[in-house]
Amino acid sequence: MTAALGAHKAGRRRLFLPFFLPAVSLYVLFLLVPTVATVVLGFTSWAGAGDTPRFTGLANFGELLASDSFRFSFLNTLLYIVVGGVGTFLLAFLFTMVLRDMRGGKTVRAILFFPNIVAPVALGMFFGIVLIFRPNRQGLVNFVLESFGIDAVKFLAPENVTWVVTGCLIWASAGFYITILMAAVDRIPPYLYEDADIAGASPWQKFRNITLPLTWDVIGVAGVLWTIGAIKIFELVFVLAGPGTYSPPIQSWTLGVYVFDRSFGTAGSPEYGMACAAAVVMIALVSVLVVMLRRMMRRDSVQF
Amino acid sequence: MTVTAPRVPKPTVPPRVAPRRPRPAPGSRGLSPLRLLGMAFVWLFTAFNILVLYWLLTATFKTPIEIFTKPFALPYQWFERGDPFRNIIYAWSNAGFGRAFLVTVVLVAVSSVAIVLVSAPAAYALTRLGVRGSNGLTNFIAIGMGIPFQTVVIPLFIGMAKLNLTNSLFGMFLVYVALSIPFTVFLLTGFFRSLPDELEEAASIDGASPLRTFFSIMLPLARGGLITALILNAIGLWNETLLALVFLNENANFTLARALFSFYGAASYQSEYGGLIAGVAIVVLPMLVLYVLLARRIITGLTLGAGK
Amino acid sequence: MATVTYDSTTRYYAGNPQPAVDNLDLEVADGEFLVLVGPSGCGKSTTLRMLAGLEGVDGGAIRIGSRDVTNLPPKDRDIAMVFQNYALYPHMTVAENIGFHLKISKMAKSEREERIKEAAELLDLTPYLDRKPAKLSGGQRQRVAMGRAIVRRPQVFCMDEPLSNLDAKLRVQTRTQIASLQRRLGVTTIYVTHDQVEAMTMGDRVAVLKDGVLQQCDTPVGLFGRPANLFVAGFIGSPAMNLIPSTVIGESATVGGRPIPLTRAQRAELTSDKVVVGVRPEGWTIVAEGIDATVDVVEELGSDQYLYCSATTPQIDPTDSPDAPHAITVRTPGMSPWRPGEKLALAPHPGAVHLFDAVTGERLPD
Amino acid sequence: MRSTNGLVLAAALSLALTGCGGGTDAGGGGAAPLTLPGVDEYLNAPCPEVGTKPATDKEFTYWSMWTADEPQGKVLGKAIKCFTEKTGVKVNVQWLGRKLLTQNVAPALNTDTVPDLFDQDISQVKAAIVAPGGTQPVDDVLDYKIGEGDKTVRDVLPKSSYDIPQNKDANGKIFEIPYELLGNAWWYDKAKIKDFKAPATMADLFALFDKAKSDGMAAVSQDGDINFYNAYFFTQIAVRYLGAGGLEKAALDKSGAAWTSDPGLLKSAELVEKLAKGGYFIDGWDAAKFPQIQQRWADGDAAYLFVGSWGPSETREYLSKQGGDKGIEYASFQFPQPEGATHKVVEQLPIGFAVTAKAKHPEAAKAFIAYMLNKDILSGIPAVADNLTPRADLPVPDSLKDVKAALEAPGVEHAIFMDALDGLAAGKWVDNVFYPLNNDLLKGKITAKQFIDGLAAKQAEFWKSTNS
Repeated sequence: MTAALGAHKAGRRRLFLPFFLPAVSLYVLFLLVPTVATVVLGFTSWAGAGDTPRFTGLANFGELLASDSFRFSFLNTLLYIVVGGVGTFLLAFLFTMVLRDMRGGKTVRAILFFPNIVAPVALGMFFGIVLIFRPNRQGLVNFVLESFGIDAVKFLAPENVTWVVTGCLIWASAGFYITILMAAVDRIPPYLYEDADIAGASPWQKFRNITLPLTWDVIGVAGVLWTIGAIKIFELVFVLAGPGTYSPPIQSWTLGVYVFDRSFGTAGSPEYGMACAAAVVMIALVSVLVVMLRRMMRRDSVQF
Repeated sequence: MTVTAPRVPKPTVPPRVAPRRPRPAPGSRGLSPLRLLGMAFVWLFTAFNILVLYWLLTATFKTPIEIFTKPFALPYQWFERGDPFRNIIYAWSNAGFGRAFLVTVVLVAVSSVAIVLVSAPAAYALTRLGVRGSNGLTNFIAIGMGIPFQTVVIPLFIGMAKLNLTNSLFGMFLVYVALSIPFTVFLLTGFFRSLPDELEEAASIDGASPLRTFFSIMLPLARGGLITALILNAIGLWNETLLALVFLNENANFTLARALFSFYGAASYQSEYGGLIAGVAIVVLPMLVLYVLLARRIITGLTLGAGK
Repeated sequence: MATVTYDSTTRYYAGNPQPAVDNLDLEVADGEFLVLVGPSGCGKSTTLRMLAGLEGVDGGAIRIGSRDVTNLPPKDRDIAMVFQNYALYPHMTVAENIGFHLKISKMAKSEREERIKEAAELLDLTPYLDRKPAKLSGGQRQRVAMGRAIVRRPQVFCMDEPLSNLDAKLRVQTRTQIASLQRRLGVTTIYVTHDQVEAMTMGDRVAVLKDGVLQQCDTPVGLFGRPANLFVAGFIGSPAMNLIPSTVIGESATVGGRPIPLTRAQRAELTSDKVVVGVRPEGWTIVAEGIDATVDVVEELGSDQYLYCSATTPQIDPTDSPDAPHAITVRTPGMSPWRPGEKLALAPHPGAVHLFDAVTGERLPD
Repeated sequence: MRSTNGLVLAAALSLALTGCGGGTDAGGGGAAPLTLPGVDEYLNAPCPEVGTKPATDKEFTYWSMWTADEPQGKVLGKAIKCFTEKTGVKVNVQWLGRKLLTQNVAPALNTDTVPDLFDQDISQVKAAIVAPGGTQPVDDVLDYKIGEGDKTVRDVLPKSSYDIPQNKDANGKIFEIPYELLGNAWWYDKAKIKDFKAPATMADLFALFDKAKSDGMAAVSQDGDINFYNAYFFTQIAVRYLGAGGLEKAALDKSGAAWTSDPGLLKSAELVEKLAKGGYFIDGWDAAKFPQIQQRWADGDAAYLFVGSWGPSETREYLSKQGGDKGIEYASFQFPQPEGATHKVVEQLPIGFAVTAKAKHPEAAKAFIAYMLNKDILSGIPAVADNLTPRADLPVPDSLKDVKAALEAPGVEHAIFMDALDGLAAGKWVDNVFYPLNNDLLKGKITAKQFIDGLAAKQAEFWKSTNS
């Protein structure tokens, strides 16, 4: 019997490579090798139009640091990650507080999730139209504002657009994180909330003493997901902050826009070397943020 | 101690009708200001989403003037002119969404299936074959989720160009499959991990070969997970723009998101708001239908993946 | 402390036209230990949760002392609840768990700590105060849950099957601990269980519920000795009472050819000529001529022995299907020499017969 | 560099409507026609002869900036058909659209599968393809015959359209032969602006604006979300002080001092400041979503609009889509000469063909370039695509007559749009230095002095840190 099982185990081990190899080789070939290549190319000067990459050491990174467009890209990306993240999670928390025992909560959740299935390009265009400022023929939002007697707002003015994008981002992402957090909240035994009811806890106290500590792990995972999602932000900004066909003003750039602009999106000369250098910064940033987040969220695991 | 008389003759009352909605527990009826605020906000937010959807649907059938001056009204001008589908037809034929639709459906369907076909055995191998170092390997693949596409797109493009696989749907397919592997493997390891051991042991005692065990026992058991992975990848790829933008250059190969991106410029020069919104609707609606049909599965799948 | 009164209390659940608790009238005396017992789905937990304020009340009222608490939120009812799963906060230490309610009610830290210490001593939890629930045994967790109830110093304890997650031995031990603790504290207690042994051993009185309707509320002795209807008769007592349908002819019913006389009062109450004769397993005597039965299984408990016999006389099981297999349970002294297959004749002990109206199921007056 | 791309895209796409049979509801019967006559006539005309035929090549590959069904695409389609008919040379054409340089051509240059021929405006081609060395000289094409007797390319093209520094590679050779020409201008509706008199001085211009304001209109429509649209005001004025190429030279000054040394630059900035602070721009222009604001010009909310030669077709299409019945009588004028400015400059942007360095069939490609300039082929650009060609002897659409006249006025200096500033340092110079400051100036957030000083400082900083 044990011998048979042992043989079986060995048989299963033999399955490992044929099962694992196709996926891992595609992964290595299409994702890891290009990543390494990107890192290497980040240290070269290369237009990417038939010329040969020339090793230039840290020159690209020096230029990145000194360049306004990159500074804006970096800071905006950070802003979207941090402010957008805080906003999204605060919203998600508020919703978990309310949705937990609300009637129709499931339907509401489904409706809130809806923006997540919409292509970011489509979202950007949609908001571009909805946020138009044009006296006598306003976009939807200003139309509503004016019908409440509030002055129309120049949402798409460059000084506002970063915040508008942040708002759109929060609106579009909240459903996803509400869904994940609510699933974690649903796993919390209801009697804990009942006990808190008997204790007379307010919604906030329940959140603080039950929901938050008991969904901590999921919040950590969600935070990581948010970070790696937000660092890629590109289409929404590209379409919403600019005319949509050319790169928007640098004040609204993100790292994603920067990389695209320097490679395939520019109307000037492509600079693949610079794009790769910026991509390296993206990888570094996401690594640092994820490690930081994980460290911040570290805690004894809780079983219930 | 008294005995409550069990047979107190009850006065004959008309048959009681159960209340349609039983009373809530008294604690929950206390509307704290925070809760009231929260409720109001939740409903406002939800209403906004519904409004957005309504706007998109109606604007698809509106003229540009209607879109901007009567955002809440039902469309009528195109109907009056007897051409209610004018915007959709414009987007479908003039802007190439018809062809893009076909391309996208086929590309997304084939890619999603292929992704799952490649990832499921890998996830199975990583979770259930008891090979040492599996955890490390799982993390090794999961790290890939953190690599933004932008960072690999250039070398990938050059590499694919050398193989003559750029501007080709097959090349696009390869890229889509490969770049979706980290997420899918990560998601599916969660599913496979949650399956009970007993069935596999029973199968091995019955003498089923490991391969057979996988195909006839584990795959059917993980069906829920596989379908979730399929749907999530389908949604993701359906909306994918950046890679399509770089890898597909020929109109005939455009995917919907790519076509929309290009159409946007053209539409603004041509003041083609109706067609543009119809284009947005063509991109959004199929996913919306898919979502309405499968919302539950998408949501459970997501939470399963995230919960692990 | 306080009495608890259910006054025609009714509770519905959405989508079910049948009330979960139907016109419940029940009075619990100050300091009394009342056990609610019944099969699952009988409404006993709902009854308790209505008192705690975790369920709404659709009809009637609930009073604690003279206060009508029907519409009060749980925190204003001055009750404490012990949940079946203890409802311990996994991320808090034992001390934090015990003190959680006090903290929410903004009690001063020093007083809070004093109370926690006191409760921990009472429950032998002092060495574990800094542990998290995951590191405690089942019994210890149960005691933490008790401690959390005690520190509130409430007027009423609500306990919802607090022992059901413990193993058999621990359950017996804890049962007595809880009962003695309750007597010491003198707090009115409503205790829900599905275990009749718990009910009979712990309660000052026991209320039996079925389908949301109170069947009988009496002391354990009263319940056992004078079950008010067929349901209670079959539910209380283990093994269950033998319930044998019979027909009244003249002034008596017949069981196994033996007449069981009915009093005039009993006959007056009858709604038809059908009665059910109830005999507990210990109510049989083995005779030369009576109900003929064959021993199928012998269950030897040492002190007692139960014989599960098949007989030609039909049996009914009120808790289950109306016509259970024709089995009769008989208690004999332990270590008796019965073997499966042996035949015997049975007759009810004269004082051990319970008579019920077969149609209404109600007990006929003695 | 972004700018030129946009211009071309704009022009072409806007024209698509007219070429494709106009709006679905051609109710807009204004002063200007909504469809062009002569489209079918052109497409069905017989093919002219090929002047210089390729000797050996039997095929070549052409990657086009147009799409097949837009007007220019149709014109080129006809040219290809005729070329094959007359020479037997097969043309492998890929209709790739405006982004082809950075999305197709440049990446392809890394491989061996390259096109022989491609097209775009000279600024973009220079930045994206010429700079990394991707093209070969086409000087020899100038002597190719175009199929009109002995006429050569050199005979029909004005020098100003090709013999300009912006069309020269590192060795001073020409890399592109133009077949379409873009211009830009102040547009107005003759029907709305009564008693219009073209401004001779900047003061006249402001007087026009003031009059419009007093008539209850906004003076100027401006889609403020497009950086290079915002740049026109300063570059148009400044280039009249400095002359063609002057701005580019100033921008290339590593110290940035060039901006402060020439007083004309400050004067230009002051004029822009006056424009900005005079309240001439229409409300909401600074929160624009292109093409909302130019549509408001078309709707009559504002009197003037400064854009390229694509302006009429874009707004015409808009009006027809609105279902209105009032068209616009398009007319235009150039910036007046500012006080003290000595250079009479007009801005243009040639679009033309270039041949890759790695081309396998350059001979056939070059023959095709020359053939494109044949009168009977090239006439499709005005007739079908409603655009200007570099040839002076072809008919001009009514709406573009003023622009054409300005471009061909005697004694003018021809400058490239924005003086080609947008191609500097791979496009980074405008993005990092110029656009942010220029946007602030146009919005009245900074003064002319701050603008000039800011340019000087930012530029010094920029060149210090930029490698390319």
